[in-house]
Amino acid sequence: MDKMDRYHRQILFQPIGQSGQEKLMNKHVLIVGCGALGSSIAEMLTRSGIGKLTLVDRDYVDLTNLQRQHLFVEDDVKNQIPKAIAAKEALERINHHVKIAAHVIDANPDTFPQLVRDVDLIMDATDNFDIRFILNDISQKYNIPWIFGACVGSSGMSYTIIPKQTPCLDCLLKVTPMFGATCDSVGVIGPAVQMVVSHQVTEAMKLLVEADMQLRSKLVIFDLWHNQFQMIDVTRAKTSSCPSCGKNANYPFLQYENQAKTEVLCGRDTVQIRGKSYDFSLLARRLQNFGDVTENPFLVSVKTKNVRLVFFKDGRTFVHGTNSIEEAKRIYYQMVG
Amino acid sequence: MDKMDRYHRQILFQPIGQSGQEKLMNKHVLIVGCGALGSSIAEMLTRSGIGKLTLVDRDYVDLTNLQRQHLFVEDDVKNQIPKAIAAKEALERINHHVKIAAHVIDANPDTFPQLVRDVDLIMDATDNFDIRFILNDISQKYNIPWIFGACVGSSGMSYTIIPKQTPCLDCLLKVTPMFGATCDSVGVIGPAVQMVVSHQVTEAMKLLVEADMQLRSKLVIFDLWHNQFQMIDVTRAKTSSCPSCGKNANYPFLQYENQAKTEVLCGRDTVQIRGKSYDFSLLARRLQNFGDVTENPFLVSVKTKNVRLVFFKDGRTFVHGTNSIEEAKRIYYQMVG
Amino acid sequence: MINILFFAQMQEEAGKEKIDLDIEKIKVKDLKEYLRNHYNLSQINESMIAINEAYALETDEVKAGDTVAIIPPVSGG
Amino acid sequence: MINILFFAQMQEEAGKEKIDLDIEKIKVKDLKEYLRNHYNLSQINESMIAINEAYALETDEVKAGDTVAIIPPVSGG
Repeated sequence: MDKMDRYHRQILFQPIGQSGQEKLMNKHVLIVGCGALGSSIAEMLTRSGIGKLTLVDRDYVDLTNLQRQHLFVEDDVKNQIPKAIAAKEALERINHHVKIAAHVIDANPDTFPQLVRDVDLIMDATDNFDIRFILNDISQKYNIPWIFGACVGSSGMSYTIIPKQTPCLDCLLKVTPMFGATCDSVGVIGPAVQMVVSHQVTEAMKLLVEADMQLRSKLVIFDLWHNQFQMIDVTRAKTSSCPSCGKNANYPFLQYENQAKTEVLCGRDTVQIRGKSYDFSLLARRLQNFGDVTENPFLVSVKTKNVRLVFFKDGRTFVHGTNSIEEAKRIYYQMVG
Repeated sequence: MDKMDRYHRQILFQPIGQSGQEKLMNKHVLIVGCGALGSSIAEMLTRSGIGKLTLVDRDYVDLTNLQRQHLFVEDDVKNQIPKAIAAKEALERINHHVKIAAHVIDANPDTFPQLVRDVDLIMDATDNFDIRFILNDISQKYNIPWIFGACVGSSGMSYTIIPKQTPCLDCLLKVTPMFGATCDSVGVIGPAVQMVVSHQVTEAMKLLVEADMQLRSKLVIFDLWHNQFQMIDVTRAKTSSCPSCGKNANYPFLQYENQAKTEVLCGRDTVQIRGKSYDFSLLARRLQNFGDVTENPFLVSVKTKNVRLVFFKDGRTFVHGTNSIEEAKRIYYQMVG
Repeated sequence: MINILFFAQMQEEAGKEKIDLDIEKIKVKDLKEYLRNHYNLSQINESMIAINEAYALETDEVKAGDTVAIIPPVSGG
Repeated sequence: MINILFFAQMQEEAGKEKIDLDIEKIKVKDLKEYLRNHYNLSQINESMIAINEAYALETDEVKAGDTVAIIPPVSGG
């Protein structure tokens, strides 16, 4: 049976057709994050016959992931398989024609330049704003479009960012958010995830088959439980002085002094993260979602079943109870978003 | 680890919470059809921790399914596994707590009464209007809500039908459509499927956790490629004289004389289907999507790679090249929708 | 101007996904007739019509400024 | 009446997903101030504001009949 036969229903869709399918089969997409959004984006693109996928994720499959992360099964939890690896194996059973590179690493300004080599499009499937602002600068610097996606509760949003054309994430948000809501802080339902993915992947397909005229151009936001849906015209947000996409862009989030830095504190079963400095009253309120919080004028700490985090005024955080930088970052970003 | 831990992110979502999760774990959903919509509905409900699923589908996994039918892999195609069985096996690897009954049969007025026993909700994942009108009558007769869903190309729609409250399918459509567009006639892209599923499953969750106040009440329709989205108030469509949901309902689509009937013509490698009688010029035009069409005043015939179908004026159709009623119906409905 | 949106298979038949009609007002029934004649739409009779996101009856009137959705029978799944 | 829609985590903080404000007109900046004070919204300063599905600046004015979406930073994925 011909390789093209399997895509027959997609080729029948006139805006793709035979020529669109051939373009798709020669494109390379980087998916940053392989959790809820990432695994479903990867599945849809694999089924559609994308040429090559690069997956990057620093985490492994956990029991609480199964409620919404579609490629993973109970055995992956039992065997603690890294998400990028579990995803790659599942994807290869679905479509062996797709080339899949899986990296169990931290995507950051040091690793991104390698990851984006030969990449046509970057899909955002991350879970915190630190990485999204880095990704936003990488997109501008290397001139690769990226598709923002995020969800919590029954809400989600997506927006397609084309360097030199649309407003970028920095234009949209103006101030870097102190916290972003995460699935760990306020929960999430599966359909909200899949709806964000559907928006992201449709936009990806338009870019990959070079149907740019059909791009949505607006930011989409929805709330499935409360039946709200909006498409927001964000043209006005574009800022000519934007440090990420403006005329004199200097990509601030790729600069060393603006990055969260981590180090293992020897012999103390503790990782130190240097990040943003938080407003303590907001921080204390937020951390109550995760465990017992204590607070004094110098620090806020939260104790969960397995770890204790201590946040200092100067932006340092101790994650006690682990020697793994990957695990410390995972827990830290689950809490601060 | 506690069984509830795996649903932690869903319990965190306040409109579900602990009590919603417990309700969900005691509910039974029937999914009619296990293709693109059905397999993804089943996956989302299984991950969410539904109590029991009943799957019904008469078909087996085909190579062209893999582009959009999320539970299936290349091995299912190689081994020609029936869809309901392949789905059940995949779902059990995802969440062994969910009870899954899989039936490889034709859902019809004879088999439905057994299938809907103890069922709280019926999910439409079918691919033709004949079965949807039967399902609509079953829903009214047995007082079980159902959630309509359909997609082709980059478009899709969904609507939640509650017996005795909302307009039913018969109210909405007034005339039974001669043809419905199918993925086989005009193609489909994966995100359109997943978006319909997201709408259907959110509504299902609201019903199952008894948050009826949040139901959408409107018919949702979208086109992802062309960035259109509408929520249509259909209150006015409700018809008090409707034969399916009105005061004197007689469930016409459950009556013998209104059903498509099939029989194998002995020794002729042919199945006869008695269905609607078609407008020949429209039929001939439509069949051109599928193969070489010839026409005379008495019949229209279409020849594909493997079979030949002959449509007679009186509503009979011969499917030449098979002795299987299931296969004949599959091919027939792919063509007429 | 009346803004008409075609969904699903209607787009292929019409050759476009939306059109603007320079008409002041028209009954739904007559609009269907007009579209059938000008755009070769085989399923317009079986389609649901919505005016400004509300279900419309044959006798309803469409006015300039309205958005009309033409929703043909879709059965893929 | 101004119709305000809260998305995502804003709903839990506000205790509801939408409110109507009986105000004739108000600047976006002042609306944010009002919402922060009356609804205990910790992230209103970091939120995007849209008036009738268009991105709004701090100095824009909201008028009776407008729908305002409050879109907080969402980072789940």
